Amino acid sequence: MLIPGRSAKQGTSLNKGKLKDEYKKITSILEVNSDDMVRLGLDTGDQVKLSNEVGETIVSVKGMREGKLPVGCAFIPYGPPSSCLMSGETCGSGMPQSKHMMVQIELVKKVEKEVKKVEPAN
Amino acid sequence: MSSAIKDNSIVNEKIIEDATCTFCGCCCDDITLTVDLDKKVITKAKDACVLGKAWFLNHVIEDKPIARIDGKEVTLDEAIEEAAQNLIDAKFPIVYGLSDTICEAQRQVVPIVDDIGGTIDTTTSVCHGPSGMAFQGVGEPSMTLGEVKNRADFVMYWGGNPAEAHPRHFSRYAVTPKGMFIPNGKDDRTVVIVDVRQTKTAGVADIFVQVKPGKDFELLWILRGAVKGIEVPENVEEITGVSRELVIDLVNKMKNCKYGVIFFGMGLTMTRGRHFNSGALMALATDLNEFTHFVAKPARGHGNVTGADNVVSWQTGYPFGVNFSRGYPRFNPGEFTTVDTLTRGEADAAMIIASDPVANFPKPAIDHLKSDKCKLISIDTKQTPTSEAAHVSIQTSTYGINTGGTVYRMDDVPISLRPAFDSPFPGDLEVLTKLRKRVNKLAKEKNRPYATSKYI
Amino acid sequence: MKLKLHTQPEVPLEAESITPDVLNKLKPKEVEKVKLFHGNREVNLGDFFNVSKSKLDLLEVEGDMFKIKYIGANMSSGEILINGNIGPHLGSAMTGGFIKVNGDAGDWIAPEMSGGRIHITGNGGHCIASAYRGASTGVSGGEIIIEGNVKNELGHGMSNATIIVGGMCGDFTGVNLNSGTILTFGEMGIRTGAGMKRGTIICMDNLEILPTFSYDCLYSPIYLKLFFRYIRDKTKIKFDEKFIDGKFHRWSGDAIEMNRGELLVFSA
Amino acid sequence: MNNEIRIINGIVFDPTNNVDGKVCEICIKDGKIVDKVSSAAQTIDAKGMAVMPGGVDIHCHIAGPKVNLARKLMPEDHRLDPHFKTKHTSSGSGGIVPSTFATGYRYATLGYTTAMEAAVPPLMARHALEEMYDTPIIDNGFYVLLGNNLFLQSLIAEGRKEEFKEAVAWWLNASKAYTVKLVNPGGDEPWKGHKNLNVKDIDDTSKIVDLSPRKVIDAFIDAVHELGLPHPPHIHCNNLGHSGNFDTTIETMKTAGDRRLHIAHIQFNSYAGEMGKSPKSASKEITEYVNGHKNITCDVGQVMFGKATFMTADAPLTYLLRGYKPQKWVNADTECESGCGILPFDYQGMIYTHALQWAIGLEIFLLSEDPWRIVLSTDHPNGGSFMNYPLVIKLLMDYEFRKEAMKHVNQKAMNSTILGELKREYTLNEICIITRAGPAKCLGLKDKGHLGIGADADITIYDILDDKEEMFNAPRYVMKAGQLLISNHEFISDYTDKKVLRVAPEFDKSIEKVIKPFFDDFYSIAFSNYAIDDEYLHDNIIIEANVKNNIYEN
Repeated sequence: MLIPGRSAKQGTSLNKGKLKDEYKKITSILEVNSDDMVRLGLDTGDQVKLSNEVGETIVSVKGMREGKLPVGCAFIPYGPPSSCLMSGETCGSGMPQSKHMMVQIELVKKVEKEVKKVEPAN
Repeated sequence: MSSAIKDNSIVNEKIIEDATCTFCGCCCDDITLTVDLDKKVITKAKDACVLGKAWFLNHVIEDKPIARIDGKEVTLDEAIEEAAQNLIDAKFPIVYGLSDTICEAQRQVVPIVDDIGGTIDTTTSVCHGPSGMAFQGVGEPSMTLGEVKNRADFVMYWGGNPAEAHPRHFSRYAVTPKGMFIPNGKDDRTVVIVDVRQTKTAGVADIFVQVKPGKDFELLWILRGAVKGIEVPENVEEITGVSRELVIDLVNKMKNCKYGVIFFGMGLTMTRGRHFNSGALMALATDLNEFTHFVAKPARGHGNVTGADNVVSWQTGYPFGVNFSRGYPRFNPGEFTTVDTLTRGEADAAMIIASDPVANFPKPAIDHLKSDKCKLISIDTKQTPTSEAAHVSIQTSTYGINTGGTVYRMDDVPISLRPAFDSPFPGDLEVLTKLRKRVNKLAKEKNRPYATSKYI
Repeated sequence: MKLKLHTQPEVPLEAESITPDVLNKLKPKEVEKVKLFHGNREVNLGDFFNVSKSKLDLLEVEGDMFKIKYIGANMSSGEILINGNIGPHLGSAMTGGFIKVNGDAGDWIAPEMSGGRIHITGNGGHCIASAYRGASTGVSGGEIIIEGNVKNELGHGMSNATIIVGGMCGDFTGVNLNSGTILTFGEMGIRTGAGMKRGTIICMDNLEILPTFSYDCLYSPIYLKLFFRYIRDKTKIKFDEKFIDGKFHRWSGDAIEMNRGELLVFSA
Repeated sequence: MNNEIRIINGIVFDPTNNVDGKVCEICIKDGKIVDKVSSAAQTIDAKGMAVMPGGVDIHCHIAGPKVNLARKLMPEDHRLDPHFKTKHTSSGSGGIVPSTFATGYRYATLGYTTAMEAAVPPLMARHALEEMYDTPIIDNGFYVLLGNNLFLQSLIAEGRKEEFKEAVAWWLNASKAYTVKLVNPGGDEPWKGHKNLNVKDIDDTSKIVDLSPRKVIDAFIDAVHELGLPHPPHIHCNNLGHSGNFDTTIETMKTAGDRRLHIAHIQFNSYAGEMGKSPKSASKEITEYVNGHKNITCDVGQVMFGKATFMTADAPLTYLLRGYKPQKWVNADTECESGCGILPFDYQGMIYTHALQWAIGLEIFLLSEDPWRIVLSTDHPNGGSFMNYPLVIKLLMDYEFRKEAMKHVNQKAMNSTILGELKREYTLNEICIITRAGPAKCLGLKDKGHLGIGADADITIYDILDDKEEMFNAPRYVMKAGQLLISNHEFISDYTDKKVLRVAPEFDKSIEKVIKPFFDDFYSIAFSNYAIDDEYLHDNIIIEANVKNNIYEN
């Protein structure tokens, strides 16, 4: 289950410009529960493919400490990658289901070298 | 900042006190800006949060054309003429966005849409639109943020992450400040966070309630039941992930506080259940008034989305997703909201004002926006994927930094802006007023739209 | 009379005039001149439909009409037969008569209906027989049969009507139900009957019941036997004969409201 | 463009200038009434028609935050009553709380050209002003809610009389208001701070109130008197809507002594009986006091059957009423200043209380001896929409119709009133007073409500018909500031240059130093961002404060 949301970093980079690299980078980092990371055999920095019936996108993952995210949930800041997965169905409300989207995670590329680990947010 | 620059700019430096930051719905109006008038940049934004600093300090006057048609530079008047013609020719045009501009500009837009017989929708529809619908169903006990600061001894956040989305919400309004009847600030308040994720916000909590994803409604329903004296079910933990003791404790705390408040976020409106989730929360707050004073409020996002809601409401009677194709306003979310009309491929022209659906919308909607079936007009302060894809693109100056006007805080309090420096780009108000006049003239010439004496 | 769609509308076409109350009085030539709304433009019915005489004594409409709204609005009597898919607001505020759809239907079927019957052989959309936003009552009478699946908010705020669904339902079926009966054969989404005051929701499949409903008993209501026979005679919904004599779990709720509603869940 | 108009042959009603149904000519130039115009003037032949000044609504709720919340709350109501676009006017939604455009146009189609919004918290004054700009045709002003302002109350409690007066003046300027509005003074604090309680009495001295309502009322009457505002404090009394509240109302009026006071929607304050039980009519007691005291003016707040919406700063009242029929309800607390409750409502003739309220309103109209001090209102939308005004007029002008109407409502209620015995019928001249001349005079608007030389050319021309409801429902011509807007019942142009009416009493700047610390501590917006700049206002008229004018002269 994917939960897109706002983050302070997404907000600040948005001010710098949506066409700039920083925004693109921040909106394509997927936060995954550490248990799930182990289960899926993922390391922080790996490239994964998210897909559902609407579309697919490639993002990089970041492990989150235990308890921060429930098992089976992943978080991503709002942005173009998250909207690739959003369906246009609004159930008569005008609001697409932009949180709690069921997606599949597939590994596409292992992290190549030691990437600078970003401290998990407190 | 180096001292050399400082010395240089003594003459041309301007200090603006009590400026308002329009980035998020908090609309903090206590920011002190230091402006370098030569370079046309803000060098300091005292008291602003991380988002606010980014908002003010990154603002530069970019060197780009004011108006473009299909990427080619044109004059503003040419662009307005083209936009007016596109809109008046369209059979089912839609105007969307409006949250990042001043009310004075927003007020010009409804008459435009009235004249072109189109649909007007604001970013509310993909933000707290479901809360608006829930409000229409159950009402809402609410308050201004100062009441929270002065009185609230029970503060709950549900499905929102203010620590990252509204960074000063805690310190300025709801948690730490000392108020009239809250002399010791945070010590006098019970802070409860309900979320599926342990976000930054959770760190502030006295009680953190981690609800199972997608079970907010069930938890709210159980709380409502408990408030009304119905036994909390034994299997509540199995259903919601929250222990029975905690639920009972929460209900007691809620019933016995003096002034309780719940802020809620997208965690409710964007998930399965949508308007019923926020409706359940508003109903819970309403029920609690049987025992004590209790209020609830959505934590609204973008700068002036609340203003857009208000303006569209007072001019049409409905908050968002209003259609004028029959010569009078009609409201039906799901039918006239932007995501739906675009996804179904209905709109044949779209004017996007201060918003970026090409980056945020579901894919089918984006595809329609970019297709040649839909004439795309963009009025925005920044270059965005939407402005780049637009047939007519007009760049405007930024509200709160270059232009003044009125914005509404998330609690419907109107605040006047104090602009820092002027910009070579025209304001939204100027552009939209011109467009309104032009469209009105065309509509009168073409006798459109047909007002009908029948209604459905 | 028979209307056949010859041109697909580019934008939503609002056709509240396509109802026996308006068209039956007119000659085919006049029917072609009846006004419809194509987006914000007034158009003639003939711009989109061929009008011809029908063998049957009813109003026949044919074509893929998912963009056409409000057919049969305010209908008081007569019959419409729709061959093809149909768009939103079918039978809005109808007070009598019969609409049959051989195909799928869109959202908002029969809002504010107070009488008459609608029969859809395919699937339905969201908010069928549902109150418009802000209103506490929607449908106040009549009968709606959908043989296929429907989506969310079936019968929101309904008072006094019967809805039969052959397939599955979305979430919030019978939410804020005032009175009336909803019967579904397929699986239901979550939160069925939330906030219901009175009325009956009958389900033949698994049902996730909200914690504010309380269990009463297992029994076999006699009226259901009649109801199932009625469904067998009137529709093509195929269902297991065992339902007819089956036993049902009765739950009452919603305790948050008046607790006078009932959920009947098939047991065996 | 020729801006001269001459109205000939019309039967003119101009009570202010003692013209009662006389055929005479009215000349208009540059938006004002003049003694003569050139021969090029456009001529309107009003033969057989009644020519009256444009209507003035002294108490309605048409702009501001609570009105807008109510609009958002009721899409189902707007849906049933759309307001169509015409070539000259914008579209909107009607219903019990119409959208701004529809409000302006609908007032105009009743012949009203001025309407005062009755309650706006100062923090939200900008919102009210913005809505007023978007309300076409009618001139507006608003009354600012100060009665539950915690800072002002603290000044009263500490006996700082001079500073209190200055602070009131500052607030009136800061919010650009027309006068002070007191709503259930003292009632907010128990509601917000004491788990939804309310004050019980004008002299309530229980622990939940620091200051008795009477002291608050007295202080405001005094301050407004001293400032010499054109209109006295507008008061919504304590215990509004409760049985047996007429005592409180009379005590409130007594508090004023011989200083001026306006009692808003007095019908809701004229109930006898025991609190908590069924009400009885106290119209006699109330009108007796009003008749005998020339310093008191009031508007009726007539209840009309059908849809209504409670919207009031008296939050505990709406919550109480919600108890009778649980449905959607809005509460909106404004920090340090005000509360607010909104509740859709339905008045039904067959319900005892509703029928009684309807009868009490009519009794007050019929028992009151001085039409100049009683104003027609429904407290729109609390007692019903302003669209009911023509029907109220018919009820007042037609005894037989009234008697017939009484047959169709709750008989127990009718039997407990004296309405059936009141045979008085209002004349056209009296109607002209209670809808135009009177309210304009109560408000101290010298240029409105009459047709004398120099007055604003806001004029309505009605066909004189036997059915007075029909007559007042559809004026043949409506003119605003000398511009013909409605001709032969149709809009022929739009008018957007409407004005905001306000006062600007002088005050000592140093009062800001006294107020600011309170702001810094307890408000959530900066002091410097609170007061509305003069530049923010578009067209506005300052009605001069004048101490001499302060005593009501008949």
